[in-house]
Amino acid sequence: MLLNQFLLLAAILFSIGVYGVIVRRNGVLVLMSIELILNSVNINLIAFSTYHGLGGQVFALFVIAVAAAEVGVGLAIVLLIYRNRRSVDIDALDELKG
Amino acid sequence: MIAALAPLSFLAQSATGNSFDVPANVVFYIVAAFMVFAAIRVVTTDNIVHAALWLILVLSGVGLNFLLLQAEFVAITQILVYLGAIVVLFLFGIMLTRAPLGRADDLDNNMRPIGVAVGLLLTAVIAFALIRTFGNDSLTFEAYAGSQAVAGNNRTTALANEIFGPQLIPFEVLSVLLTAALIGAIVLARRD
Amino acid sequence: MLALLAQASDVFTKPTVDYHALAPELILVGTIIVLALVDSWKLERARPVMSAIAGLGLLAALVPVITLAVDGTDRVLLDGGYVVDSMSLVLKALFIVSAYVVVLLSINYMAEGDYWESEYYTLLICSVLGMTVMASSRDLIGIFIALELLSIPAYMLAAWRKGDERSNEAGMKYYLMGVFATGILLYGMSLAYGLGGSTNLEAIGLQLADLGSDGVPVVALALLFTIIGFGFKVSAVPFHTWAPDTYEGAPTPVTAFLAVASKAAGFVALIQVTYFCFIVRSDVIEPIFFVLSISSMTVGNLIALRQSNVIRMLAYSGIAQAGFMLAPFAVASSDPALSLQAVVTYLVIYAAMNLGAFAVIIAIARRTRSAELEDLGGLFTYMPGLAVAFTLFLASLIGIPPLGGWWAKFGVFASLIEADSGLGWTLAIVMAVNTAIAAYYYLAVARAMWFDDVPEGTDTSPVRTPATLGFAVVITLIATLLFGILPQVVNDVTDFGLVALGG
Amino acid sequence: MWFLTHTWIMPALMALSFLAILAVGKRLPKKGSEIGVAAVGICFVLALLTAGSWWQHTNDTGESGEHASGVLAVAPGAGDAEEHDPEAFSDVEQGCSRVVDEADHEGNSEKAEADHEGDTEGEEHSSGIAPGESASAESTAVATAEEGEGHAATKPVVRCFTWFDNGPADSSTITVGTMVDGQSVFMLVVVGLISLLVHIYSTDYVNGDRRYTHYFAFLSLFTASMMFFVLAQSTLQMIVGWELVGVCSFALIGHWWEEKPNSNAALKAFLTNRVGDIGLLVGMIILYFAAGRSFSILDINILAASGGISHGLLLVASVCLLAAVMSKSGQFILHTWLPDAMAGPTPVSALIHAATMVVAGIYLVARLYPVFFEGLSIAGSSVNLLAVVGAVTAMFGALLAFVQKDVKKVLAYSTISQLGFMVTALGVGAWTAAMFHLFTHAMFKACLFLGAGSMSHAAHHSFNMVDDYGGLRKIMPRTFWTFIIATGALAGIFPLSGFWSKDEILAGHGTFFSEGGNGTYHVMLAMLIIGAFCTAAYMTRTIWYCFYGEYRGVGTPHESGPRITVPLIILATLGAVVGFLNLPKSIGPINFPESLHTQFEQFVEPVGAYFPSISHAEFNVPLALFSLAVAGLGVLLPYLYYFKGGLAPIRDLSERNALARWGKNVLVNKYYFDWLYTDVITGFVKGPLARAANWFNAKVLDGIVDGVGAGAVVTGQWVYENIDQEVVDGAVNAAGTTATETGGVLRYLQSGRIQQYAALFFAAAALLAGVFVVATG
Repeated sequence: MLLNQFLLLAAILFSIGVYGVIVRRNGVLVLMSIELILNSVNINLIAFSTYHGLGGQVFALFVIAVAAAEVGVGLAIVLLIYRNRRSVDIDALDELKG
Repeated sequence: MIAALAPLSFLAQSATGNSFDVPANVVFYIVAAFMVFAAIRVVTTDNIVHAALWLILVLSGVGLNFLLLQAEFVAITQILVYLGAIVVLFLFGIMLTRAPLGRADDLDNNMRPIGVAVGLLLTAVIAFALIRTFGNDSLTFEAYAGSQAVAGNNRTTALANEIFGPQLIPFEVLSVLLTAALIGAIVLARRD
Repeated sequence: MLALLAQASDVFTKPTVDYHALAPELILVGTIIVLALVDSWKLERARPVMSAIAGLGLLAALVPVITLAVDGTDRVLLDGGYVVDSMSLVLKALFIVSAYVVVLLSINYMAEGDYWESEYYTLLICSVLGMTVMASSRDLIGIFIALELLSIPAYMLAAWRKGDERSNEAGMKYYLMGVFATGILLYGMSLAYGLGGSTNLEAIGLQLADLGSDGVPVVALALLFTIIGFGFKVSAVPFHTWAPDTYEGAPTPVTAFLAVASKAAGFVALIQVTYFCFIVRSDVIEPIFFVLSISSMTVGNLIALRQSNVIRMLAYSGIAQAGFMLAPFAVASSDPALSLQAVVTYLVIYAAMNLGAFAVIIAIARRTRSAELEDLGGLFTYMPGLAVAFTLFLASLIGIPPLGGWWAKFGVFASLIEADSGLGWTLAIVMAVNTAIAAYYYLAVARAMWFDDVPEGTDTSPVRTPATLGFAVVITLIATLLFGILPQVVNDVTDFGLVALGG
Repeated sequence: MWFLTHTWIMPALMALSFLAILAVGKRLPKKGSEIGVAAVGICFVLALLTAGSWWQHTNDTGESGEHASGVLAVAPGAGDAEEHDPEAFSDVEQGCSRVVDEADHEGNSEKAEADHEGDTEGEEHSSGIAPGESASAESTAVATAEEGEGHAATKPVVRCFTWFDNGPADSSTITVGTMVDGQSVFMLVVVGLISLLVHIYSTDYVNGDRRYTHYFAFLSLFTASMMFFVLAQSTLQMIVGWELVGVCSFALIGHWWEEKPNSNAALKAFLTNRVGDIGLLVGMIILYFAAGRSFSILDINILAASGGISHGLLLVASVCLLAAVMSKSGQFILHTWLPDAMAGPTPVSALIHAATMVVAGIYLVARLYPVFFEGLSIAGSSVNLLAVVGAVTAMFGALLAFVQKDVKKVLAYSTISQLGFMVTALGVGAWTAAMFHLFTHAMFKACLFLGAGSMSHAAHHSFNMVDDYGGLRKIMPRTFWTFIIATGALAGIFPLSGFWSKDEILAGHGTFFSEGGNGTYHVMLAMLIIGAFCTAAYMTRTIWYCFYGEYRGVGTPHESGPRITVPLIILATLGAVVGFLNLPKSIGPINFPESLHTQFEQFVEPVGAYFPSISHAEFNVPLALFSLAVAGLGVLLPYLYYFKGGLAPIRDLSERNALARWGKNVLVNKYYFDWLYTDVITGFVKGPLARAANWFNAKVLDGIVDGVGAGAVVTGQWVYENIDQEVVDGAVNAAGTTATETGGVLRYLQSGRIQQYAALFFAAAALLAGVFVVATG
């Protein structure tokens, strides 16, 4: 197996995630797209760790844990907004600008 | 499920030494194709619940990749944390925000062209850089050979040694992080 | 099975932990635990003492920082992943003192606004803990975790006024942009790990130095993405977009915290990766910092000219100031010690004067209920003390001697000119022009306070500023004056020489 | 000697006075003004004593000016560091200048061997090293002994303490202290004197003002800042003093801030100065590094003069500093704030224009003269930036003064123009002339401003001389006569002080008229002569509007009280006589006695390693006569136009003066053109051509009729309307507008929509990545 096949897969996932966060209006869907980005990073880390030892795997574990925390916080904020606005359309959040 | 995955890991391990990795490659390309397709569906589907389901496929595919890369512990964690916790969180989020469970045509904003352009540009730049730099480097798993010797053929133990050795402080800090996230999320999400 | 585990565990060498070196962090953790326990034990009755506990905890954490500084030896923990040296101690002290001032700013704001008080302080201290860890981390994983620990509570604090949609929006924007930045940062870090073969900064640096400069464009990618990830944190243009919106919407003490401590933490992260690792590829990072610095100072200043809200103005001016602070990074390689000193000096002085400005705004807003420029008219006539203090902070932000901001700018100019490179001179010129532009909008505020009429309907009876808020204004004012009149003070502590860089 | 080493008392005293007035001023019977007057009075006395002490000091060093000046005028080697004699810096305290310390160190070891026999010298040396004030007695002996060797360097007295160590890495210490030499002593006297008179004057002038106390507090601080700036030992102190002066002027110009234009003027003054301040900061930092990480003025000057700093660096530094000078001293194109700054109380204007704020720029150039002298290659060239800026300012400022209705604005433009003279003088190498002009200008310009204040006091606080003044000659005789004398001095009428100083500047150009300058600056000379002509002319016009004709204002004017007129009389007297302080050695066949000539030069001009070796132009009789004639013409033409134009028939003038005859002919022609256009060429050309003729009449012919001087009015008007108000102000405003407009456009980036932010974020990341990947790939 080549290193690059994993790295390229990760790059594609990363870009798809970026597309998702740009175009998705629903807050929950944006969070899902973020998961794509974070997972692509993990693929990178694990692929590199086959060269460099377990540091990458440890890093990936930390990233997974942090991702869980971030999603939790993100959903809490989305819920907060839903409660006040009855909508999770983040595109409509433009009261603060200029 | 994990038991079902074990042969895959074995398959990957047999590929060590770079001599015969065609089966692993076949698996990889099939999984990769699925993952890319599923990921695209996550960001394009017009049904929010389907998006979550497609996401499960992507995340499982990532786990399979980890197995191919002989990172069993991370793979298991991936499955447990993502499928067991995060996707469930997403589903809860979908329910609690009363998202439309069927098709909805207002999930995207009007920035699709920009999104496509940025995505393609990023892919192109990163791919160019990766191909220029790593070319046809093949995976050797050399690093794992060493850790196997140290930890008595038990990479999980080696991983633990790594975490509780050099990464001790980040690990402890992570626990504070999770606590803080918990406290804050409760305050924000609860009604008052 | 257990036997197997026991057998396996004998190869595990327990890391030696220097508890003195970790004492500031441990005290902060203890404070968090005490806050949580007192909150769950006393419930509502605990609210009045929460701020006191948080403040005392921070001051207590300052004690070991001082004893470590007096001790003076560099302590290296965890195979070089965690270093307690003079630089990290200065930065820890900076974070802790800034957070203490933020606590002072928060007391009345939180108590009068009926917010979740004890959790507020808990999260604040968590964030500070992340910053102090950041100051010592010399490892990608440590830096990443520290960054997350300082960011995630901050996302939530920005949305802390739960019933206010603007605050919600501020939190959402901050959170989303922060997570995007985390994504980019992690991607860059994963590539850096792949190239460097380790998560330890020094090891990566050595490896990067060995790699040739030809045919490895991933190096550029890794460095760029990592820097962008932190560029978000310091609100460098074009990764700044969250800052004005979040600053405006978030509770003002939180804004002060974000504008000062959180930004400083971003700079500390940049310092760590730049001076201990990426500096070996100065050919790549210097142009990156050059672009970020020039765009930040120019765009920040130009937009600030058009602001009518003082907090938004401070947000954009903060972006411009970040551009000034980024400038020495663009000449990092020519004299690392000098440019590092310039950055840290600027951070310290900036913290004093910017926190002071926010303290004054909070104090003023207690009367005017707004941070719009037009509502500040004639402030001098009914709040002369605050008007004078605000004027001094603004003058310091402009960089008028003998106030602190002048010395900060001087250090940056000195490092740019001393470098004597094309990038350095260009930055010096652009910065000079920007400093002149900046004076305009800062003075517009001063003019409103001194020369404009009091707006109709403003209550101009004398105001009593709460003691804690007054205390915050006084200590930041003293610091601002002190750093300007006796730069020796800040100069001595920020002069790490080459020792720190020796790694 | 005590006075020379304790000059810090003066700024400290004034700062103390500032604090005292703020603290207790309102509770005192005179509302705090007594503290200010007392403090500044003491300072003035101290300044005089310091001056006396310095006089003693220089005479001790050089005893005899005869050799000294002889050497100075020609000695090219006087400025070479290699030849410099360490004795010259024996009054420099250890640690205040690294270069001197090092030279001392070397000199010491050499001396130990060479000068065994010379006991006095050895002693002197040790006293130089030990920071003490005991040196005077011995140094006299030594200095006289060294006289024979032909070096009589100025011995600056420098005292300092260490402010802080700038880190162990480079072991450079930053010091704060006082550097006293002729230049700073003379400036101290000027500041003390003008400030004292302004204080006294103000007790009457702003009497009853609601911020009376505040006003005096800031006067004190202003004086303190300027003294601090003047005495600065390091460039760092200069920056601080410079900024403090700016802040004080901001406060004082905006004194009556309730009126919008006043606060705007204050802000404009401040902002324009900010532009220059940046130049100052950058320039000083460059010099700091160029001088091997030293802020010491002495270090910078010695190294710059001896070639220790590369020409390129000096050039960059001097251009940066020039930006600062241009904004502070109101040089063209950064002069626009200065006329607006007239919004402040008149005594403040006098202080700003005569002794503080605006001359700070001149003082800066003079203080760091080696930097400019070497950086801009002043010697031996015929054009440099400093001279160009100065000459353009001198000419344009004078033209602009023509068209002002407000007497203070006339004086403001006049100051701009006169500062242009000083800058030009510095630019052509006539250092002493510039300082001398600064000195004389301080006297007569302060007198003029205070006189204008006196008139406005009488005329119901109006400064509009065209509409509200007139006929004040009879009513206010003291004001009138002092104003006339000061005007004469400003116009350069023999033998008033302005004549001597202006003439020295003109001679310093080293053109075909005169010899011995530092270069040949023909063009600048021509521009300055035009400027001198205009100066005489606009002042005559001012006199006419103010003092002659009928009173046009409201109410009954009256002469001002003694607290206003006494300062006027003092200043007018000084303005008349101070020119004799620097008489040339000879005027044609007349040789002045040694005790009279070039006293100012010997007293003020530094000689030695920290100053470039400049040469002095001789007094040139044809040039003096010519400039006198120009000034006379400048007085005469407006005199004919304003004073006689209405009274006497025009043909009378034409017989006396050729130019007036030409003017008269033109006047006739005007009539002729009228007749031609209206009567002869009638018909189809009537409409447009008549209009054109009318326009021609109004705009051009009147101008021609008014003669050259009035033509300048049109030019001035045009420059004022089109260049000053449109181009320069327009450019300033346009720059501001562009900046805010750009800000406005950029603001649209901040749409408030997160996903646009995200798109920007990732697009920027991708683009940057693309650029860097391609660049490094």
